[in-house]
Amino acid sequence: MNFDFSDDQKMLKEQVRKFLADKCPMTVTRRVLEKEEAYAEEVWKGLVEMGLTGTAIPEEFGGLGLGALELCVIAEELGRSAAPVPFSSSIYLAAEAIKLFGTQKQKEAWLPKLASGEIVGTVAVSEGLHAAHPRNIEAKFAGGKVSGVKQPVADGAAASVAIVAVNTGGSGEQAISLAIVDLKAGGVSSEPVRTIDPSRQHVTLTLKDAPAEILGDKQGEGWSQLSRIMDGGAVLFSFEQVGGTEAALEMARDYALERYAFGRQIGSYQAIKHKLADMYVKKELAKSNAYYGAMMLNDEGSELTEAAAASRIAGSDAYVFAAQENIQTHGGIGYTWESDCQFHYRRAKLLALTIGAPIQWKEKLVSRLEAKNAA
Amino acid sequence: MNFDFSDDQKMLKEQVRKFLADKCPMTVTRRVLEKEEAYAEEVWKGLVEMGLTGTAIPEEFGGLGLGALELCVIAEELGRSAAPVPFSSSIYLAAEAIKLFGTQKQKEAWLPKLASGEIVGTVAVSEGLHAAHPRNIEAKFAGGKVSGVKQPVADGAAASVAIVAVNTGGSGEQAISLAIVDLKAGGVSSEPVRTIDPSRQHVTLTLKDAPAEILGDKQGEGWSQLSRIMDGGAVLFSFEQVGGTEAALEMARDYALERYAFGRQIGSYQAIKHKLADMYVKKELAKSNAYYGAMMLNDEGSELTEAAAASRIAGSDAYVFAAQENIQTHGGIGYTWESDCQFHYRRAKLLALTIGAPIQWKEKLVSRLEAKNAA
Amino acid sequence: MDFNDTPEEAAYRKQVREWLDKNATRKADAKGMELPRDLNELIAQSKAWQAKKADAGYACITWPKEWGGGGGTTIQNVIYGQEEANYLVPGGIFAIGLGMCIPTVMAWGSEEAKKRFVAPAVRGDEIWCQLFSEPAGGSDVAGLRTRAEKDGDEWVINGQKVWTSGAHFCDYGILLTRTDPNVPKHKGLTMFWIDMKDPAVEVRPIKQMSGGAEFNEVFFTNLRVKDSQRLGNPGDGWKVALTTLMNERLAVGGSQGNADTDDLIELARDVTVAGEPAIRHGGVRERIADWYVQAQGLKFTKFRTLTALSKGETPGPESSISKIVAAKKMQDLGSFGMDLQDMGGVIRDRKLSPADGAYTEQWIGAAGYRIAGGTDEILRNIVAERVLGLPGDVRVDKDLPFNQAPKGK
Amino acid sequence: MDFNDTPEEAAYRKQVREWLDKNATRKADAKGMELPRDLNELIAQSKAWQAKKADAGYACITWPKEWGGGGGTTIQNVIYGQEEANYLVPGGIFAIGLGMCIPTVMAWGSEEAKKRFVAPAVRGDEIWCQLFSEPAGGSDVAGLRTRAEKDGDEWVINGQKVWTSGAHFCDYGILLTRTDPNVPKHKGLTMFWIDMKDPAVEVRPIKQMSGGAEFNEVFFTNLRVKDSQRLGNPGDGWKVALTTLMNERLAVGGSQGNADTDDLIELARDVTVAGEPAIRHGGVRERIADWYVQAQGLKFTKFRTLTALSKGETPGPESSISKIVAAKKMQDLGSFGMDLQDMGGVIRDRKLSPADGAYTEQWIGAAGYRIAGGTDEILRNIVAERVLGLPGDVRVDKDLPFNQAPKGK
Repeated sequence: MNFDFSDDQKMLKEQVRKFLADKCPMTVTRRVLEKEEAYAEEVWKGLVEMGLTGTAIPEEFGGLGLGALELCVIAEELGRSAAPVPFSSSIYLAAEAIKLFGTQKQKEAWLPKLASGEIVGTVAVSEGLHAAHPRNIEAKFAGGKVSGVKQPVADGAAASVAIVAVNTGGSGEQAISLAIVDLKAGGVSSEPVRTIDPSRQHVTLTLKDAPAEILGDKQGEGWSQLSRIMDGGAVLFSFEQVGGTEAALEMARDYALERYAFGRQIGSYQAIKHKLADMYVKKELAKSNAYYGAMMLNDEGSELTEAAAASRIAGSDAYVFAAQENIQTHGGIGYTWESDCQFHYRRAKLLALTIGAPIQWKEKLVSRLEAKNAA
Repeated sequence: MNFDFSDDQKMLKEQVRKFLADKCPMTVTRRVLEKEEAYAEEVWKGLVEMGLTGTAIPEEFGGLGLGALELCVIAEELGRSAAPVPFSSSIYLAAEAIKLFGTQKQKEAWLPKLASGEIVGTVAVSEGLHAAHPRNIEAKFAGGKVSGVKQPVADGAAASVAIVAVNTGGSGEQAISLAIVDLKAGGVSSEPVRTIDPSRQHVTLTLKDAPAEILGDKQGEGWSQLSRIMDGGAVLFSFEQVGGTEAALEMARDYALERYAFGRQIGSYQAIKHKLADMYVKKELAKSNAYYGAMMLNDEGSELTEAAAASRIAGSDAYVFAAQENIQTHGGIGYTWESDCQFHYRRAKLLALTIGAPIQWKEKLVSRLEAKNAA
Repeated sequence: MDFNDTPEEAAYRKQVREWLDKNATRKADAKGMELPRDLNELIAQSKAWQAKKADAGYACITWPKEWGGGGGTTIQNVIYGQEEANYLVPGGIFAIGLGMCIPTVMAWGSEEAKKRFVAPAVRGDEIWCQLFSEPAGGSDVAGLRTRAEKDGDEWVINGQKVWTSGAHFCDYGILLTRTDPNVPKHKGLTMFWIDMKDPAVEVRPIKQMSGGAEFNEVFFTNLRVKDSQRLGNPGDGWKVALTTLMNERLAVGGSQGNADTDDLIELARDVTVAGEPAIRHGGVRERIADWYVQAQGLKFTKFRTLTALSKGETPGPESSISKIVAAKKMQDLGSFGMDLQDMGGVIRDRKLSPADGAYTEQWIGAAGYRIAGGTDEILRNIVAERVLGLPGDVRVDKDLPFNQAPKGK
Repeated sequence: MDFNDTPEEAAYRKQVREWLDKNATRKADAKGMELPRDLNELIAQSKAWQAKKADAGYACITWPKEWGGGGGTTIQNVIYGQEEANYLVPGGIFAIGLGMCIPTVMAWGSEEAKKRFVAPAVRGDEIWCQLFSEPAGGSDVAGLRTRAEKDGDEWVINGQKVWTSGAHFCDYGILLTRTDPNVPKHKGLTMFWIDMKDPAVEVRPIKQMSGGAEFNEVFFTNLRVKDSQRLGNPGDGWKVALTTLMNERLAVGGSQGNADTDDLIELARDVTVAGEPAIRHGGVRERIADWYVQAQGLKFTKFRTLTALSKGETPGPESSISKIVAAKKMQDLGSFGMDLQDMGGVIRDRKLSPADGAYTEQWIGAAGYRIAGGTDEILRNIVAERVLGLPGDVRVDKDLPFNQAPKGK
C-alpha cells in the first residue's frame, strides 16, 4: 500500500507553496480582482521560471516529462492561494488536450510554447447557460474555419490558442469535434464578460470564419475527447478545491481562536466547533477522493471517469461549503469588501461551475455505476 | 384574516387531548406493540363513545355532520399520543371515500356503521414494494368479484370493509377502479405482516373471487378518486405528524433539561440547543402548511392537491427528523426497548410511508406547479 | 378558517385603498416608472411621502394622535402595510428611526426631548439611526467599547461604531456607550441621543462583498454631548437598549431573494441536465418541491401571526423562525440556480443571466443576510432559549468587570 | 501511488493466506454455511479459533512473543485482518478484552497480574469486558457514581454499570470506580480488575429498540475486591482509563450498514417513482452519487491511514471522521431505501423486503450506531478540539468536588 505522494512530489509541493506564499498572497488576488487585470503577470512569470508550466509535457516537446501526480500537487497549492493565473486553462486543459489527442505536428506546433509559458492556451466549450452536451454546441466548423460564439471562456483574452468544441455535422456525439484555433490568426474577437470571480478573467469569444484545424486526425471524436479532457481537469481542479478548502478552513479556525464574544473565543461555541468539524470532514473526503483520482489519472486507470467524477463532486462540495461557512464564522466583517473571505467564496463557486456543475457530474458518475452494476 | 381553528374546534381538541392523555399514555402503545394486539380496544371504544368516528359523516348517515377541520384537530391529538387505533384507516380514508364517491345505497349501507364505530374500514392499495401507480395495480375486478393480493394493508384484520384499488381493464388511469369489498363475505383471507411499527397492525390481504361492488356508479374513475382520497388523507395525516412532532420535541426538551453532562444540563450545549431549534422550525413549517391543507380540504378548494402535498412533505420531514433526533438527544437510553423514544421513531416513518413516500408526493406537487406556471 | 377581513378590517382596508389610489401609483400601472436612484432625490421623495402619510394618519398608525401617529390598531397597521406594498412609494429610510430609535426616546427621554423629536420624526422631517454595533461586538452587542466620560455637565465620547444603516444621511442617532468599565459589561453602559451632523462625528461607508454600501462605520473623536441628552440613568444603558431591540420588528425575514420556485421552474424548462430538460430531472423537482413547501410554510406562519393580531392577541414566537429558513433558502436557491446554468452560471451580468441575474445576486447577498440582524447561530439560540426554554450558553464574563473580561485582540 | 504491497508485505500476505486456506473456509466457498446462532456454541468455536491463531502467531500480532503475541508490525496486523475478513471465522468476542482491557492490565497491573492474565486472554481462554459507562454518565464518562470504599485490605464496591458489551459471558472485567467524591470528578477515580463470576456481580441484558440484546447492565452489591486488584494508584483511575480509551481502536467506523449504493441501484431499477423506474429519477441518482462519493472517501481515507502505517508512521487524525460520516449515511441510506419501497417500506420481514431486509434493519440499527462509542456530537467535538485545536467546551464542574457538581436527577 503506497497511497501517498512521493518525497520528490512533496518537495515540489513545498517549493510551489513557498513561492506562492511569498509572491501570491491575497493582496495579489485582490489587486487583480479590483483592477480587473487579465491575470497576475509577475506570479505567472515566476511559475514559468520554475518550469511548472512544462511539468507534464514530454521532454521532446520542451517539457519536464513528469506526470499527473506532479500536476496535482501544483494544483493543490494554486488552489490554496486562489492564484489569479491562467495555469488551469493553459496546462490542465489546453496542453493536456493537445498532448492526448493532437497529431505530431500539432504537438510540435503548440506544446513547446505552452510548456515554456511563452503563450497561454484555453478550452472553449460553453455557449451561454446551457450545460455542455452535444445538443448544446452550435459553433460550426467547415472548410478549415470556425464560426460561433463561446461564452464564458476562461482566460480567453490572454490565450493565443484555444481548443474549441465545434459541430462538424452528423448526429449525437458524432457531431462534435474539437478544433485548434490560433486566436492570433484573425476572425477572432473577444469581449470581457463579468463573472462572480473577477480575479480570473473570462471573455465572450466570437469566431467568424476563424482559421482552425481539427485536433488529431479525425472529425467526430470530439465528444469522447472532451470527456477525457474534462476527467483530467476534474481531478486537477479537485486538488485546487482541496487546497482552497484547507485555506478557508484555516482562515475560519484562526478567526475562531482570535475572536471573542461573551468573554470567550467564538471557537469554544459548539455551533462554531461543529461547523468547522464539518468543514474538516468534507475536506478529508474530498482529499481522499482526489488522491484516487490522481492515481487513476496518472495510470490512465479503468476507473478514471468514476474517480474523476467523485473527486469533482467531493471537491466542489467541500470548497463551496468551507468558503460559505468561513464567511459565516467571521460574521459581518467577513461580508465586507475589505475581508479576504470573499475570494474563497467567489473562487469556490467558480471552480464548482467552470468545467460543469456537480449535478451534471453526478449523472456521468451514476451512468458509469449503472453500467458496472449491470455487468 | 382568520387562519386559525374556531373556539369550538379548539375545545374539541382539548377534550380529545385530555381523553388520550388519560386513557392512551405510551404504556398503552407499548402494550399493543409488545402483545401484538390488533389495536387498543378500550381506547377505540372511548373514541367511539365520544362520537369522534362520526365527526365528519353527515347526520343523515348517523354522523355529527361536522367538517374536515374537526377531523384535523382530532388527528393532531391522535398523532401526539401515537394512539394505536384504526381511526385513520376507518375514518380519514374508508369513510371519506364512501362519503365522497359512494352511491346513496353504498352510503346507507356503510356510513352509519363506520360512524357508530360498529365496524372498522380500511383502504387497500399497495401490492408490495411498488409505489401506487396505475401500472402497479394488478388486483382484478370482474363479474362482481375481486382477486388479488394487497400488501401491506393497515388494520386489515380489524376491518369489515375495504376500499380496494383494482384493475378493471383499459389503459392508463382509466384501468383503475375502486371496489368496496365486504371483508366478512368470503373469499378473503388475511395474514399479519410484520412492520416497523407493530403498534399499528398490518396484514397481507388475499382476495379470491371476493364479492365486491364498484364504489360509485362508474368503472374507470378509481385513479382520480384515489388521488382525491389520498389528498384528504395527506392533510389529516399531516396533523398526526404535527402532533407527533410536538410530542417528540417535548420529550427531547424535557430530557435536555433534566439530564446533566459535565456538570450542566445537556440542553445548555449548542449542539443540543440548535438541534431542538431545528425541530421547532420544521414543526412550525409543517403546522402552517397543515393549516392551509385543512382550509383547502374543508372548502374543497382549488389548491387542495398542492396544499395536501405540501402538508405531507413538511409533516413527514418534521416528524421523521424530530423522532430521530429525539433518540439522539437521549443518547444510549433512547435506543433501549424500555425507552418511549422508539414509538415516535417507528410511527414517524410509518406515517411518512403509509399513504406514499414524500418523493412520490413531491412529483405530484411539482406536476401541479408546472401546470400552474405554464398557465 | 378563511383569509377574509372582519367587517371592520374590510372597511379600513377600503379606506386605505381609496386614499392610496388618490395619492400614489399602483405598481401594476407603473410600467417603466421607478424610484429615484440618486440618494438625495430618494430622500426628498421619501420625506414628502411620509409627510403626506402623517397628515392622513397613516404614519405610525399605532401611535397616539398627540404624538403625530394614527391612533389605530396593530392589525390596521398590518393592513396598511399590505396595501401600500402594491404601490410604487418610497419607504425604508425611516424604518429604524421610527421602529427603534423614537420608541426608545419616548420611553426614556425627557419631556423636552419627546416634544422636540417625536413629531418631526413621524412626519419624516428628521431621520434617525441606531448606533449600537461595534467591530469588537458582533453578536455580543453589550461587549462594546465606545467610551463616554463625564466632564462637568457634558460627556466626552470617543470610539467607533459599525454597521450603522443610513448614518450618512441621518440627522440624529441613539448611541450606546460604556461609562463604567469597572463593572460587569451589562452594567456599565449609558445611552444618549446625538446630533449626527456634529463635526466630531465622522461617517465612512462600508463596502460589502456584493459591491453595495448601505452601511457605515461611525467614528467619534471627542464628541461632546450634554447630560440632558442622556436616555435613562447612567449604567442603565443595557436596559434602555433592550427597549430598542424589543422594538426591532418581526418584519425582518421577509426577504427570500428575488428568485423563487416559479423562476426555477422556468429556468429548469430552458436548461438541461445530461442533455435532457432540467425540469424532468427528479433532483431538480425535489428541490422545487422542498423550497415551495418552505415558502408556503413561511407565508402561512405569517398568516397565523396576522390572525393572532387580528384577534387582538399577541402573536406567539412562531415568527422567530422566519429568517432562519429564509436566509439559507435564499443562498441555496441562488446557488442552485447558478448550477443549473452550468459553466454559464459564473456570469454576473443582469443582461446575460436569467431572471435578471437574480440567482447570482441572491447567492452573494445571502452570505450577508445570514449574518445581518442575528446570525443563523444566534437565531437558533434565541429559538432554543426563548421558545423552548433551554438554558443560555455558559457566560464566563457574567460577573467579571468589563475591563477584566477576556476579549482577544 | 499504487495499492501494491511492499515485497515484505506481499510475502507476509502470502504466508497468511496459505495458513488461512489450510485452517478455515473462504466465504466465497462457504455457501449455506454460517456461524452458530447459539451463543455457547459460538463462544466455543471462537475460543478454538483464537487458540489456533495464537499457536500460529496470528493472535495479537503486534504484541511481544513472550506475552503470547506475534511479535509483528502494525501493518502485518492490518494485512492479517484484511485476509481473515475473506474467511468464515468467528471473531469479535475478544475485541474489547484484547483491544482495551489487557493493554490496561499490561500498562498498570502488577507483575503477578500480567503473568496470570495476559497469555490466557491472548489464547482466548478467558474473555474480558470493560465496565466504565453508567446510566448517569453517557458522554461524560468520568461523571460515574459507582463507589469503592476501602475496608482493610479490601475494597467494597456498590453501584451500576451500563452498556457493558458481553458481560453475560465474560470471565473478568476492568472496573472504574469513584473512591473519593470530595475532589473534582477526574481526580477521585480508581480502577480495578474484577471477577465477573463473583456472586456480588449481577448481569442483566439490555433489550434494544432493534430487538437485539448485545449489551448489559451490571450491578454490584457489596462486591469485595482485594487491594491487589487495583490497577494504578487510588485516584489515578482516570489516567488509567485513558490508557484503555486510547487503545479503543480506530477500527470503529467500518460498519456502514449492509445495503450500499450497489444495492440501491438494484432496488431503484425494480421500483418506480411517479410510475417510472426510480433509477431514472434524478434525485435518486444524486443520492446514489453522493453516497458513493462518501463511501469512496471513507475507503480511501483508510488507505491513507494504512499507507502511513505501512511506512511505519503514526497515522494522522483523518480516521476520526469515519464514524461521523458512516453512521449518518447508514441511517439516511436505510431510510431512503424504505422510501423507495413506498407503502411497502413499512414491512419488516427479511423474506418480503429487498436486500434481505437490510434497509429497514440499518435504519433501525443506525439510531443506535449514531450514539454508541461516541455520539455524532461528541465526535464533532473531538475533531474540533483534537484535530483543529479549538478550545474545549466550558467546564463548569472542572474544579468542583464531585459531590457538589450539578448532576440533575
